[in-house]
Parts: sequence; structure tokens; C-alpha cells
Amino acid sequence: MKKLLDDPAEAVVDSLGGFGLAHADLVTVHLDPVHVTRASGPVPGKVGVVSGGGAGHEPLHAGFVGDGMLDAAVPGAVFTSPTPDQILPAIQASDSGAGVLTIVKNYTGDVLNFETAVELAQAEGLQVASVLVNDDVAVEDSLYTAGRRGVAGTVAVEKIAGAAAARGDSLDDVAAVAERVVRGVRSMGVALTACTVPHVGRPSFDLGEDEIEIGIGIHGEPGRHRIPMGPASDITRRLVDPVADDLALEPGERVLLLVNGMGGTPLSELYVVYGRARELLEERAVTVSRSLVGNYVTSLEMQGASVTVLRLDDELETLWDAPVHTAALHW
Amino acid sequence: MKKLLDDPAEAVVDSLGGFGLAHADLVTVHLDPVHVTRASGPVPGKVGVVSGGGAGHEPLHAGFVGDGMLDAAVPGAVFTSPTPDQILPAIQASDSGAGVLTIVKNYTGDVLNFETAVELAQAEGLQVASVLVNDDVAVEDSLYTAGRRGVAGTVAVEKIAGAAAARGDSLDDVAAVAERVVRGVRSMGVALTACTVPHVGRPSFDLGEDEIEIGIGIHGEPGRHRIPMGPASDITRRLVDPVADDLALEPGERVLLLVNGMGGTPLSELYVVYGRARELLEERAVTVSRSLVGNYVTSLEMQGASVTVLRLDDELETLWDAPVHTAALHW
Amino acid sequence: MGLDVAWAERWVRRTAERIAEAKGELTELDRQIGDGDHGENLHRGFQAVVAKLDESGGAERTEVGDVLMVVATTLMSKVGGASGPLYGTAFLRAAKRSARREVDGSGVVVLLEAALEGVTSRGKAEVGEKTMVDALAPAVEAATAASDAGQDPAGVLRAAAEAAEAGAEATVPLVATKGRASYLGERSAGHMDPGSRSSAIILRAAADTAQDVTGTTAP
Amino acid sequence: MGLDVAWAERWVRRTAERIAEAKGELTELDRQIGDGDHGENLHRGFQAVVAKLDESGGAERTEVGDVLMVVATTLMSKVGGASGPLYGTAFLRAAKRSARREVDGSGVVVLLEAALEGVTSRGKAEVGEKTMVDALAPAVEAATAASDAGQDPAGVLRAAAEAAEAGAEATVPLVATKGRASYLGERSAGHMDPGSRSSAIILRAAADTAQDVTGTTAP
Ligand SMILES: Nc1ncnc2c1ncn2[C@@H]1O[C@H](COP(=O)(O)OP(=O)(O)O)[C@@H](O)[C@H]1O
Ligand SMILES: Nc1ncnc2c1ncn2[C@@H]1O[C@H](COP(=O)(O)OP(=O)(O)O)[C@@H](O)[C@H]1O
Ligand SMILES: [Mg+2]
Ligand SMILES: [Mg+2]
Ligand SMILES: [Mg+2]
Ligand SMILES: [Mg+2]
Repeated sequence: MKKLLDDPAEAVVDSLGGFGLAHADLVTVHLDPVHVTRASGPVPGKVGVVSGGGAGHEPLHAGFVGDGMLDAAVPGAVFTSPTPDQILPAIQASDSGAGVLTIVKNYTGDVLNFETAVELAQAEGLQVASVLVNDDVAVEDSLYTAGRRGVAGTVAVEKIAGAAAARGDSLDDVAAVAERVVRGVRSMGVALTACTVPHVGRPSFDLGEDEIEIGIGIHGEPGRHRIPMGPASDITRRLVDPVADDLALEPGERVLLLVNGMGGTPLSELYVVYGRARELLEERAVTVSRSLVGNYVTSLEMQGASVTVLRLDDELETLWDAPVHTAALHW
Repeated sequence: MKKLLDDPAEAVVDSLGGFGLAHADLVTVHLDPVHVTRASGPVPGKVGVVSGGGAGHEPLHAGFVGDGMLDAAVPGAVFTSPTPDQILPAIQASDSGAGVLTIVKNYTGDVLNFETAVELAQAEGLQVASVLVNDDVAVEDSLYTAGRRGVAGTVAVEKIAGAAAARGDSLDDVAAVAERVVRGVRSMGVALTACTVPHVGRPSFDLGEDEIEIGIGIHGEPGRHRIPMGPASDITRRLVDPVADDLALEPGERVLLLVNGMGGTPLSELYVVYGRARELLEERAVTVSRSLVGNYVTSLEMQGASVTVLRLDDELETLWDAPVHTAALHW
Repeated sequence: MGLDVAWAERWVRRTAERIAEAKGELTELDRQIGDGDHGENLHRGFQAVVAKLDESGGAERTEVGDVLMVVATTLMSKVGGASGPLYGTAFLRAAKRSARREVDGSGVVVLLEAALEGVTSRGKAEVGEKTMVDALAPAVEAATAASDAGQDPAGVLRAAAEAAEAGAEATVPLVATKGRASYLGERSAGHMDPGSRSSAIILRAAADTAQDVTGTTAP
Repeated sequence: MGLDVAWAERWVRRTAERIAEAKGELTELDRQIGDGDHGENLHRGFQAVVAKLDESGGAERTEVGDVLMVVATTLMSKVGGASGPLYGTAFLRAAKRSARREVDGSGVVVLLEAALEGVTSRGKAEVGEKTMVDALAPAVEAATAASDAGQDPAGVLRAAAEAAEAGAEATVPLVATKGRASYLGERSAGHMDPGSRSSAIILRAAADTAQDVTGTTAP
């Protein structure tokens, strides 16, 4: 394992330290317990928006703290959800009296830890609502799983909920629009290589030189099945089809298309996948009216990509287009 | 070799196709010959700013086409400079009558091909000036080399020259400020892994599991020397010291610190390096007044990073802060 | 002879040692069907528990539940992931049911039942879903039988540990339907669930320290 | 017997074949001390040259220089990198000095001198800097000697090719001071310069086709 780190056990804290210095105008990094808040503090009258989860997915979530998106982010250890004692101060620091929405990716650990923190915050008299992101169509949402996972679609939920909060929506309304994004967003990912968790020191799974994993999550877990490596067009089809089918996209609909890198794949390849994905959607007479291509919800240095599609309407387009001013998303 | 590509020979064109679709509001991608121009065409009265070079360094250069930075970019084949017949139309399309500055990284191929194109453009009566970026301190600038290479410092040159052009400077003035950036910017890089050029199919060099290359360029060429893998602090010192020494930074000076990823290194590690680099500069009583951390001048999927330092003054800070609106740099 | 606060503290410290030894094994199990952090998570948590016990001194702890409460709050705030809140709740509920100076055989059963109830109330898993419940549920059953048969606390814990170990082994062929491993579907079969293994380790540490403390010899 | 436009076209087509065969070898040489694209660069260029020759038909080409001019402009616009403008200029200058129907032995020398002069005027490299100049310069010298000794064009080209091959071999121990390989400093020693190797291939193709065309047998 070769990583630009000092003590692997301190990797998250060291990285956050650098992040805080590089973006001191945007964020304040707290180390005990670890959480990240907006440098400017809560905006009076605005609903606070908080998210968090295991580290290793950078720029998610801390990279999205700032005007028009998150008020606070709570990183856990690598691939491990944060604890309630980290989440609680993030919620408290984001509350200006208008209440706080927590955006939680659907993993048992994240759900349990956020649940506890939200209970504690509510016990203190704070108004807190929660929304669960579960966009990964690789996992069936059935009795036989912990439910679909939250993956790259989280960016869309955080952006749009943040924009709704910024325009002054009430907690109920921010939660409602976030729920609407959750209902309309689906993702599917592929890994070309595994990733290596710093304190583990070995790849999270073993993959042959000519094999890829389809339906991976963002925690280095293996995917749903392993297939031989093929051209980008074929791989992209295996990502787009289940997403579009699950959303039951109809001709004439318009969507946001997000091609997300897993961390180790060059931007140039992500644009190849984007081009193919767009063709496939256009074959279905679906219009791609908004796009995002880059590394937003990563899995350390994993090579691979995911395709996320969000069904859009006028309101969601307006909220997506609204100004955002964070380390990783800016317009 | 596993890459999200179809035909490796078409990788550059396929990727540009996706790029053009994703950013149709910003750029127009031309395929015959290959070059990228601003969607809105040249700005009347504004000096045009054009850059280019081999592909494989994305988002450089096409990702920097837009308001406040480049008017056109010319990508060659992977790691191969573009040809004069590509560069010439890019220059022509960027000229509004106020002349054009070409920003060229110092490689024999880029220099020769841009030279020819500039001669052809001048023969047509266009006013064209050129600036050569050579920030890589890994290479000695001596009789015994082709001179220092242009690497990540190119981003600073393009951003600042673009801002000077946007505020209405004359061609001479834009060229002069670009030269000033070139004189004040230095970089040094490290590779943890090699990269694989698509049509080659094998890593560009062979590196042991515990070795790293110090002083690498951005074309997968081996570095100046190979050392055992060590902690980020040690590696960062080997990047910062030669850069700061070569610039002869004095206590009290202020700088831009750019920690650039080579493409395959997670953002979290870049922030670790950034934090260490900043400490080292502060030990020299140098103030980091501007920062940039991310993958800007990459080498395909190489793991590694480079540290770039630019000596700042009021004017350069103002130009750095000026609005920029491109696919990869936005504020 | 009952188990007291000294036993509880020895149990917890022994657990921290055993988890440290098994860190690699647990990580490897979690790497196979999860995300490879279970060993690190519990190690971080139990090291923090030991530090907390060290720094606060033993004076103010008089009941078994006092020690278990330190474990509960520390795991809750240091582990994260799925196992943090689950073990945290398990120790919390167990602490509440062992607010006494001595725990006898049937007291051990009450403690274990409370722990299991804590896990299932938070995690909603049933037996057969390939989770720590598959170690804890048989442990409670075996402990109940041993207590009913009149065994002493060390014997009851030994029965629980053995059943938990067997339960962990028995997770190997199962297809997970809870937790991260459920994402793998059929591919989760053929690997032991890491949480069931760590549960067995914790119970084995309880049994071994009970034996040390009470001086009972193995049957 | 002199070399005419038919020879020139055969030479260029033969070169395209030889470069296609040597693509991997050139790429590997460039991977060692450069950026691994030299094989691909020249292959792309000469395939484009052949396509250009095919599409335009041979009717309008009457002089040796006409063919070389197609090579020059095509390499210039299709190769890029360092070798594109260098070989482009070499063929351009050679084309200008071979604007005739037949080239004899001393005409071959003139052609080669012009090519070398094109490379050095653009690239500023001298002998010993580990570049294609280390193949081309000895080639010109050997060609001059052969021509002075009264050899026919095929003989002159054979001498040039042999000298270029030896020159390429002789780049192995050199430390590069021009081009990308110069970035490696001392580490560039121990590898053959890819451009010197491709120069030797191009000249060997010229000699072989000259022999085919003129029917001269090897000495
Ligand atoms: N719903 C659940 N109920 C009971 N135990 C669970 C549940 N979900 C997960 N677990 C247990 O947690 C273990 C994984 O813990 P750990 O790896 O620390 O957390 P994470 O899965 O968040 O990475 C699993 O092996 C399983 O035994
Ligand atoms: N200044 C120069 N003069 C002569 N030949 C040069 C010079 N610089 C480079 N070369 C030749 O070009 C070859 C490399 O060509 P190529 O790999 O196609 O281009 P690039 O170096 O741009 O990748 C070198 O092997 C060398 O022979
Ligand atoms: Mg985890
Ligand atoms: Mg090249
Ligand atoms: Mg785990
Ligand atoms: Mg090369």
C-alpha cells in the first residue's frame, strides 16, 4: 500500500486539517469531536442542513459545506459512520432556530448513529427532520437486504435541499423536496480496481487483471457480480439501463446526468462514460438538461465510475441551478 | 490495462465528445482538426489566450476554456503535442483583433509545433505572442537538458493571463504578466505509481511496491531518482524544499500554494500534503495567502502529487481572485 | 460465588486484549463480506474503554453495571459503524439490568438477555440473518439451560461462550439479509459473519475471567 | 541508374510497413527514456502518408520531391510531439533539394544533407546529444564517402543505412542532453534513443527499395 499519509490511524484528522486550512474562508474544522461547520455560522432564519458518514468518499461531505448546500458535515473513520457525539454538535451548530435536516445515506451504521444523535437533539428541544438516501439500484430494496444503499445521488439531495433551505423554505418544505429528490434519483457503479483502506493495508477485494465488478458500493465492498472487462460502451449500458428502468423514465422526460468517478479514474474516462450514457438516455428520448462529471462521491483510490440519473422538473432545475459556494461545488 | 474507453486510438476524441456535451454552455469542441473554443466566440477587444499540449493531463487545458481564462485549447494525442494545423485554427478563432497569447509548456514537441503555428498565424497578419512555462525544478535548466519542463504551474499562468486579458490588458501587457508568473512559479512532483498510456497498454515505468519516484514529469516519464516509500511529511519536504529554495523565498513573502493530484490519488491525501506543505512554508515565515488543492494537471491515472508555489504580489492576487467560469475552475 | 465489579472490569480488559489479538481476523472477515473495518472499529472502541477505566480509577465503581455503563457510553461514542450503536445498546441494557454488587447464574442470564434485546431492538435482526444475533441468541438459550441446571456463573458464561462460538461458525453458510453483507446477496454465503465472531470473543473473555475470579475448574 | 518518383513512393510505403512492424520496439525504447509514444506517433504519421498517397493517385507526382513533400506535410500535421516537426522539416528540406526526376549517388547525399540540416536547424541538437542526429549525421558522412567512392545510389543509401544503424547503437551509452530523455540525466544512459532507431529504419527502407528498383545486388 502506497498512500500520501503519515500515521494511517490519523489519516482522517490530518486530511481535515489540511482541508480546513485550504478553505478557511468556507469552513471551520473541529477536532474534538470531529465535525466541520460553515465558517460563518448558522444563517439566521435558515433551516440547517447536515450530513455525514464514513470518510474515504471525499469531497463528500465536508467539500459540500458552504453557502447553498450544507451547514455542517460529520466525517467518521474511513468507511465507518460517525458517532452520535460527533453528529450532535454538528446539528446544534447548524440550528438558527428554524430546525435542521439531516441527510443520511442508508447504511445500518449511519442510520443507527444518526438516529441516536437526532433523538438527543430532539430531547434538547431542537426541531430535527431526517431524510434517508437510497439511490443504488445494485441493491434490491427488499426484505432480504438492509435496503438500497446511498451513493452518488447524495450530491443531488444535498445540493437541492441546501438550495431550498437557502431560499428560506421551512423545515417541512426542505425535507419534502429532499424526499422528492430521493424518490427521483438512482445510481449504479462499476469498479475496475479495489481500494485499500489505510489501516487495513490490503485491497478491499481481489480482482483479476481482466475482471470488473458491477454494482459496487462506495465502501470497497465487492459488487453484485463480476464480469470480464469490456469497452466503455458496454459497461456504461450496464449502468444506465438498470437506472433508467428502475426510474421508469418516459420519453420526453428531462434529467440530471451525473457521472461520478470513484477516485482513481481520470476525468478523461469519465467524459467518455458521460458521452455514452447520454447517447443511451437520448435513445430513450430522455433529455439530459443538467450534467455533472467528476469525482464527487469516491471510494478512496478505487478506479471506476457510477452513473446517477435524477428526474427533473422546473423546481428541481431551479434549485439545482441556484448558487452554491463550497470547496467542491461552485457556481 | 483496464480503462473506461472504447477504441484506445479514439480515446481523446471520445472524451472530448463527452466533454463538449457536458459543457455546451462553455465550449465548442471541433474535431477536424481537433481543438476546443469558447462557445461564445472571441470577446471583442479582448486579447485571446490559447494553450494546448498532449492529452492525458485533463482537466488541463480544455477544462480551463471559458470566461476569465482560455479562449481556446488544443489537445494532441495522449502525451503528444498537437500539430500546427490544430493550433492555427485555435489561434484564429481566439483573435478579435487585439492579438493572441499562446501559453506553451516547455517540451521540445510543444515548442516546435506551436512555433510553426505561430509563424503561420503571423504570416496571416495576426499579432501573436508566446510564453513558455517551465516551472518544474526537478529538471535543471542548463545546457545539458531541454530546459525545465512545464507542469502544474501552467494553471497559474493560464488563470492569471486569462484574468489580465479579461480586464482589457493589451497583448504586450498580458504577455508581460504571464512572464512574471512564469518567473515566480516552481513545482516538483512525486509518483507512487506509473500510468498507462491507452495505446501502449503497459505502465510507463516499473516501480516496486515500496518505491516512489521523486521529480517526475507529467508524461509518465520516470523521475530524477527513486527512493523508498515514506510518510507524507517526508515526501512533502522533498517537494517543498527544492521549490522554495529555487524561488529563494524570503521570510514575509506571500505565495499561492497549489497541491496538484496526478489523477489517481484521492483528494483526502492531497489535503494531507497540503497541510504538510503549508507547515513547511510557514516554518520559513512564508504566508500562504491563496490555495488550490485538486487534480488540475494530471498524468492519466498516475498516483502521486506535485507541489507548486507562486510568489504573489497585490496584482497577481487580484488577477488570481478575478472571476473565472470554466469547466474545471470556477469562482 | 457471584461475579462482582472486579470481574466486570477484568472481563472488559480481557476483551480489549482479545479483540486486539483478533483485530486482523475480524478485519479479514469483514473484508470478505463487508467493508473491512470491524476489527479496527472494535479495537478502537475497547482501547478507549480501557483508557476510560484507567483514567477514572475504580473507586467510584461498585456495581457490575457501573463498568458496563462505561463500556456502553464509550463504544457508543468511539466505534461508529453498525457495531458501535449495537454493542453500545447491548452494554447499556445489560448495565441497567446488572445494577448490583454481585451477579449469580440467573443474573448472568438476565444480563445476556438484556444485551440481546438491546441488539435486536436497534438492529431489527432475527436469528438466521447472518449477524451478531446468530451468536447472541444461542448464547442466551444455552445460558438459560445452564442456569436452570444449577450451574454457577462461570459455568453459565462458559455455556454461553460455547454456544456463541458454535453460532458464529453456523453463520458461514448463511446468506446475509441484514447489514452490509446483505448487499452481496448469495455471494455472502461461505464466510463467517464478523459481528457474530466478535460476540463470541466477548463472551469467551467473560467466561474465562469468571473462571479466574471464581476459581471454578472446567468440567 | 538513378532513383525516381516510383522509388520514392516505394520507399515511403516500405517505411510505413517497417514502422508498423517496429511500432512496439520504438514504443518500448521511448517508454524507457521518454514518454512511450514514439512508435505510435510515427505509425500514425506514416499510415496517414500512405492514405494520402493512395487517395491522391500518383499521376500528378513526377519528381522525387513531390513524394517527399507529401510525407513532409502529412508528418507535420499528423505526428505532433518532437518527432513530427523534426521529421516533417527533414522531409521538407529533402523535398526541396530533390525537385527532379532522377536522383543519382551524389543527389542522394544532397537529399540526406538537407534532411539532417532540417533536423538540426529546428532541434538545435549536435552529435552526441542522444537524438536522431546521432543516426543521421553519420549516415550523411558515410553516404558522402560512398558517393565519393563512386557507388551508385543504392550503394550510397546502403552505406547511409548501415552508418545510421551503427549510430543508433552508439546512442546506448550516451547521456541525453536534448529532448525528453534529457530530463532523466544520467539515468538516460544504457538505452537506445528511439528517434535514432526510427531514423535508421527509414534509411534502411530507402536502401532496400533502392536495391529492389535498381536491381543492384549487395556487395
Ligand atoms: N441490523 C443488524 N442487527 C444486528 N447486527 C448487525 C446488523 N447490521 C450489522 N450487524 C452486525 O455488525 C457487523 C458489522 O459491524 P462493523 O463492520 O463494525 O460495521 P459496518 O457494517 O458499519 O462497517 C456485522 O458483521 C453484523 O454482525
Ligand atoms: N532537439 C532535438 N533534436 C533532434 N532530435 C530530437 C530532439 N528532441 C527530441 N528528438 C528526437 O525525438 C525523439 C522522440 O520523439 P517522440 O517520442 O515522437 O516525441 P516526444 O519526445 O515529444 O514524445 C527522440 O528519441 C529524439 O531522437
Ligand atoms: Mg464500516
Ligand atoms: Mg510525446
Ligand atoms: Mg464493517
Ligand atoms: Mg515520445
